[in-house]
Amino acid sequence: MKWSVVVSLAMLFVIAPLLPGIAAKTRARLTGRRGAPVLQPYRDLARLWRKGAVYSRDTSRVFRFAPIVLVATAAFAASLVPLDGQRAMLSFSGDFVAFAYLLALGRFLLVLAALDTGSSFEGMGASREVTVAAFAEPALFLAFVALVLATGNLSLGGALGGPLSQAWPGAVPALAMVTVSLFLVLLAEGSRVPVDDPATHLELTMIHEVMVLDHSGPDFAMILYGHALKLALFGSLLVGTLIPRAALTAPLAIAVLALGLVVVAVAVGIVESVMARLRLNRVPQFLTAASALAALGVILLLVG
Amino acid sequence: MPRVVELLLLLVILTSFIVLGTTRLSACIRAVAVQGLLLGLLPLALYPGGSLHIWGLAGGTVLLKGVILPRFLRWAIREAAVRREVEPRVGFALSLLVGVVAVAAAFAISRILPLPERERAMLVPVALATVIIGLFVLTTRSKAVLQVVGYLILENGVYLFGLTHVERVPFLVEVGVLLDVFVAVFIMGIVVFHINREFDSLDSTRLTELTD
Amino acid sequence: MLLLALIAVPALAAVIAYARRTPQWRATWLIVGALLHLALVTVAWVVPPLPLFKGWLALDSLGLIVLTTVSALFAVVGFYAVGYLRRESPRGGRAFASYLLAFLAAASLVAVSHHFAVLWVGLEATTLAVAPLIYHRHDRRSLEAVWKYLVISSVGIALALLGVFFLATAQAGAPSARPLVLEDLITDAARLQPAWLKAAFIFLLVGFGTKMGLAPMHTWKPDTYGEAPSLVGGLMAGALTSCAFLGLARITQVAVAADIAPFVQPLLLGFGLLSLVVAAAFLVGQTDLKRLLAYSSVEHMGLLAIGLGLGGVGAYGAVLHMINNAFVKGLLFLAVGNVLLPARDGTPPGVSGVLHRAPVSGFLLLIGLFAVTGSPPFGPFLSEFAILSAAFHGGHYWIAATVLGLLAVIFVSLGARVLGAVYGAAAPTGARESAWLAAAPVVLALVVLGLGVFIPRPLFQALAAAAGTLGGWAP
Amino acid sequence: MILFFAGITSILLGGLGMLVWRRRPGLAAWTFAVLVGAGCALAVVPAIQVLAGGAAPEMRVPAGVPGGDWVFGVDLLSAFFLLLVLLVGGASALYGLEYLAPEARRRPVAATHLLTAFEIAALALVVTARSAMPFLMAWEVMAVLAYFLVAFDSEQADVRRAGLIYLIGTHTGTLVLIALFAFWGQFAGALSFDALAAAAPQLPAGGAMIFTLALVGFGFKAGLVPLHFWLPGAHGVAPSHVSALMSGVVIKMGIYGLLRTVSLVGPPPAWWGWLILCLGLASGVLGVLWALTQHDLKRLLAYHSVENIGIILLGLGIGALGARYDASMLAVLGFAGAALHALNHALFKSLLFLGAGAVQRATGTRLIDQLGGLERRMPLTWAAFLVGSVAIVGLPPLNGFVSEWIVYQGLLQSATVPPMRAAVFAVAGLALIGALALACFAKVGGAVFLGRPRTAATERGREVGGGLLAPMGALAAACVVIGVVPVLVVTPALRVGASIAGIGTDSASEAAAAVGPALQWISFMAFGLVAMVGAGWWLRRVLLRRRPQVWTETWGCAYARPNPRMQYTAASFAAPLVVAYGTVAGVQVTREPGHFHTHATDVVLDRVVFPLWATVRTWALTVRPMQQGRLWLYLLYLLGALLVLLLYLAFRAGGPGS
Repeated sequence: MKWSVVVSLAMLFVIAPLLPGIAAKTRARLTGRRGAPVLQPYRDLARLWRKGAVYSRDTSRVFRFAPIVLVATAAFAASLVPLDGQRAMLSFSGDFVAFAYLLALGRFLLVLAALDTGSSFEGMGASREVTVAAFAEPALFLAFVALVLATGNLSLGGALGGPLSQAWPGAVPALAMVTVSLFLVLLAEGSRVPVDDPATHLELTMIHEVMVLDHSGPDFAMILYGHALKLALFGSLLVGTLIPRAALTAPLAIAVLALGLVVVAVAVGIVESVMARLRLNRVPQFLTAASALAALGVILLLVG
Repeated sequence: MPRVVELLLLLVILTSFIVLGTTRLSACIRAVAVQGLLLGLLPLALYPGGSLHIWGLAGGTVLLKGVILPRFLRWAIREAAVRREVEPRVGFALSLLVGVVAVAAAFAISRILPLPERERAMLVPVALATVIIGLFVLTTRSKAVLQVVGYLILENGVYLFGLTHVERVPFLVEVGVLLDVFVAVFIMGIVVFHINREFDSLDSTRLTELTD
Repeated sequence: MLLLALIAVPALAAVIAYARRTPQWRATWLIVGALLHLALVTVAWVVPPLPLFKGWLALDSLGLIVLTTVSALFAVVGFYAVGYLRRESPRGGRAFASYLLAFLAAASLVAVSHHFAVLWVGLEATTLAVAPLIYHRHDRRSLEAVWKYLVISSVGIALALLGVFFLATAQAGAPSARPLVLEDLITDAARLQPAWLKAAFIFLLVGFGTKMGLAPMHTWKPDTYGEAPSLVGGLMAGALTSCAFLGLARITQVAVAADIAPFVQPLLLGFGLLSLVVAAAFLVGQTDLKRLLAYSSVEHMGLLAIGLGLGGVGAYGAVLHMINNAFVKGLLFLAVGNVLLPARDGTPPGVSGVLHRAPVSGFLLLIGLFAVTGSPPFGPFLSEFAILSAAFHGGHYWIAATVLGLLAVIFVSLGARVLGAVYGAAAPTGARESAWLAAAPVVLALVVLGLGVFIPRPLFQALAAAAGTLGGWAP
Repeated sequence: MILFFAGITSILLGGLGMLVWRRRPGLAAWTFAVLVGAGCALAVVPAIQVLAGGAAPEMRVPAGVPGGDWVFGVDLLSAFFLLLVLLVGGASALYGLEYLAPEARRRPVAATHLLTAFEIAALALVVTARSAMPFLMAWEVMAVLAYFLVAFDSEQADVRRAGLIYLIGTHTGTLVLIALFAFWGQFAGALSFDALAAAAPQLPAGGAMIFTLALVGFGFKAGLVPLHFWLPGAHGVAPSHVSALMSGVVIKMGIYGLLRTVSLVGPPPAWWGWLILCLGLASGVLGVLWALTQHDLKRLLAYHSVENIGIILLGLGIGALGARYDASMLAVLGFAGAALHALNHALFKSLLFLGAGAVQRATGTRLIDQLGGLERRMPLTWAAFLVGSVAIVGLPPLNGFVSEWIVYQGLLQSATVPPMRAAVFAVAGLALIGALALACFAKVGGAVFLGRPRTAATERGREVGGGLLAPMGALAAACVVIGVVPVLVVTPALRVGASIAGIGTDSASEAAAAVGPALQWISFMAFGLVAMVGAGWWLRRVLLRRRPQVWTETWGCAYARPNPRMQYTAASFAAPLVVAYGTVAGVQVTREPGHFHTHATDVVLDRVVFPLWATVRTWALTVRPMQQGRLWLYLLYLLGALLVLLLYLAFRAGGPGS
């Protein structure tokens, strides 16, 4: 296994928490506030990591397993993405499915954990989480289909690694649409505005935040980290689709990825500052739009 | 002697008409009795100097259709303390009209049919007419006894047709047929008797308990 | 000689049974007569009997099949009757056994007669023999039932007689032939006058159809079966209809021989389908169990007619279905009888919980339900399969589709009612089911199941031969 | 074959033992357990041999009825389904022993066990029968016995109703199957499958008729939308081990039938493949949506059977299209995916039903919103149920993922075959199905096992006995093993797929070579995942060892005293999705202040089947006046008939034959 794969993976693990920080900072700046320092997430993680834990009497093992599973699945999903631009650590035909379903496993456990507390708020959050996911999933898969059609390759590593660069010239509009829909999916999966608002303070309007209300200490740290990692993953998918880096040398590719991720984070921050959060019953339409875009891309690729 | 035959056949039709036209039960039964006698005579007229077969047939017919069955029917209605009118579902005049039409139709039909022997040509239409009249009586008369009468007329019609080739249908069968008719009417009579007892009426329209 | 014995034995037994004073003896003679008859039939399978009276009486494979069916069913019903007579002694019960035996004699006459007039006589005799049995309860309902039965079937049979005479007339073209004898009719079928033959067929169809209970001549059936004691109902639905079917099959044989099949086929198919439709319509939401069975019988008569009409494998299917129908109907009527015995008068609409009250009968009802609706592995499945294959083979897809649709509707109706009766809350009643009464339907159930998984070789050959004479063949 | 029949005999004997020793339940139970277990073990041997590459045994029995010899045999397809039948059947039967024990006082339990044993035998015969007659017989016996098993609680009206609806559904299907073979038989000399297959080329329109009839007939059994209307009721009210048997095995016979038809006739017409694909999507999406609206745990599981049948059909459709367009790889993948998912679904669905049964035993209710907090009270059941849930949602590292992954493979690869590229859109559908299933089982797991008990009865719930846990454990183990070492079953499944597509095993090995590395990676991933989670758990223990751990109330957002009734109900949990997709699924949602309600009745049943029957009924009742008891009318009918015939005579007198 080439060193670059390991390094790129490590890089992702390291900078993952940075992205929420950047997003928040951008948002604060654009709304005329100074905002928390970019490295704030690292501090939070460190603090939480050192804390003890508070558990509800109603909770069970599921509640304590969930954070671990979340991180583990995110990490494995990361190993399927060709971060150095050429190859992924794990790559097999149809690993798209594995990618999506690993993240789903993490979500499943997290939702169960939320229901485990028996708190109506967390139940509500869990319910919204699965709803959002149910609408985001088709969009994601359609994007994958588009990549398969564009590259004729059935694995993330293969598709994003090699042939995509050749595919772009032929299919600019299609792939552009796919990129956009991937971005929308990223906003949803990363529980960002306009789907969710990490900065809100009213439980009734939260989705992800309210779902993890009861977690504390290291557990909560893992959840935060896992969530950031998820964001980074979708970010790297986005970057990988937009900027095929197979041609570049490994270090350059990794650097481009890091830069791209930062850009994505900034973009997220900009969206958050210019858009308002959607009413919950509008979220499905938003994500259906994402699916529609991806589907359009697929159609274009089919006929073209 | 075709003349006699035709005369007898005309009489048969007339008796049927009587059944159609009369208002009194007893008259109907008498008419059927007469019809039975006529049927008994017909073989002799058809096959002059007939064999034992013919005589036996004639005798049996006269005995059963002319004597026993009418007697029996009278017995069956004797206890009935109800009015003896016919009360048809179709008026007498119309019934008679139907009778006439039936005869006409019968003749028309037998025109089409390839008939066996010409000299008995009239036998077939009369038979058909009788059959039709019998069915008509069966369906339009509400009194149980009259339905038996109708059945008898129907049977007579069939029997008339049977006469077209007595020599083809052997004696034994004729006897079997006669016996069956006899038993059938016999049982019907018993049932009529019971109907009288159960319902104090001969009116079979009361028998409408069994429905879906 | 054997042929004569087949008729004489039950007749004699009837007389003796009537002469006997005690019910025990009458029951005994009923059994004796039935078993002797069955024995004679068995002999007839081994040594084919010679024709009698210049071929008026003869036993071909078709007749033999009908005869066997009737005889076997009668034997079982006879045993049941013994238990029945112990349970309740019908008024005029003295003659009960005799009437039954007389019916057997008449049915045998039908089965062995190759002369249409004789066949007619026998058929009429069967009609008359069962009439008193229907009326045994001597109340208004049974009175009405027997009255309608008598009038309708007598009219029908009278028309059949006319048909017989027409047939004789049609034969005028062949003076050398023995009049109305089946063999001769078939051998010089070519010289029959088609017009008269067709007329004869029509009248015989109506006449025998009335006795079979083909719609729209079926109207007496629900009333009669509903009121008659269930064993009589079983005998009528099983044996009497088989005799009537034999009559129809006979004239069909002539028609096939005279190749007027194109004329005959639509009639049979039409009546068959109409019967199916009517049966389905009246089965929907039917609550009275016996009337239910009556309409189911109409349905199966329709299937028989369709089988005959389709020809080919259908003929085989029809004959086989005749056998199956006889035993299944027997089974169902006896089972229902056991269920209803406690409730003397007709069917209380809300029969339910049989399975708790009378487990055996309940179980038998279930078997009967699945058998009568043509589910594998019961006998009727095989015959209905054959009929269906014939429909497909003849390219009558729409007929096949209609039949299947109607069968589905019929299954829903039957299933809803019978299962409703079998399951559910048990109506409190102390009636225990006696071994006598339970044994008979069990035997029938075994027969039905047996015929579903195994058709003995001789029977199959007989079926094939019978189908052959009906212009068909065996699969 | 000897082994097979020996096994079947032993199973039947086990059933009969129940009857023989009904006075001595203990002994009866032992004989039942031993004989049935041994029987399943024996009969499964030939299946495994064949799947391992052994020769396919066959046996001819001279038939007692027309239609040619009765042939029984175990080829790859049979073997695969035989495996499924015997594994799940055995587990359910054994589970039944203890499950029904409490009922013994009130009901003829022995009879039920007897029927269960016979049902298993019938199922085994269905998949091994090689000619139409024994097939149809075994088929109907299977269906009818299943009815009796469903009607176990026949005192309750709803059970009787559900049973009747099931019976109607299945019998209608059987009628269609009878038509199928009656039609097919016209082109073949005999009714043995070989003869039928040989006659396939003569079939008109490429066997369009056959495929249509098969789709309807077998579709009723498989419970694909819209022929599923009988399924939720029947599987809901049956005793749980029966539900497991039915949902796990019996409905798979429909799939078996479809696969068998394809393998006999050969590549089906393209429209059929597309139709199957669409039906698969419809069944999958609608099934899971309807499941979301359910309040009854077992009805919910039943609707998930509809969903999974949909997933199976997706595979089947891809296989059919692949076979039609000579894309051997796709054909193999599709059929293999279908077969494999059938097996997996059998495992985890029966596992889930058995778990539901345990819950019902422990708490006496199936209503989701009355349960809760059972994780503490019945941890082992919960563990098993969780395994089942993760599997059915199709998540790694369990078996559900493997088969869904293969189906995905097929769908994605259809992009490489021009005529069937449109099939790739099904990927989105399958993704949606997966996400919705996740939501649904989050709801179930959360509402039933997690949080706090919602009723006193649930509060009292205790873990069930070993007799119930052991079968669940076995099934769960099977799910895990397949998920972690998929190659065990995928390779045989691929060979099965090749045999269905009627192409040599070389293409199977080709496909195996194609998916081989992926399978290794999947195993690796599974192990890695387990290892990582384990490591994480250990790390967490280390971290928290000497740190304060506070145990307190759930944080109610500053609300002091939360109580169980305040928990989010399952209905509310599903609400957003139900509302969003309600129109698609035809589900009515009613909101009153403080009360939220979703209708859990079946849409097809209410909007199609019942109205249809009502129409038939009204038509039927319109002719009732015919039978008014008026004799003269009856005679008029007779005369009318005669008259009509005479007219016919008059017209046809000049016709043919005169």
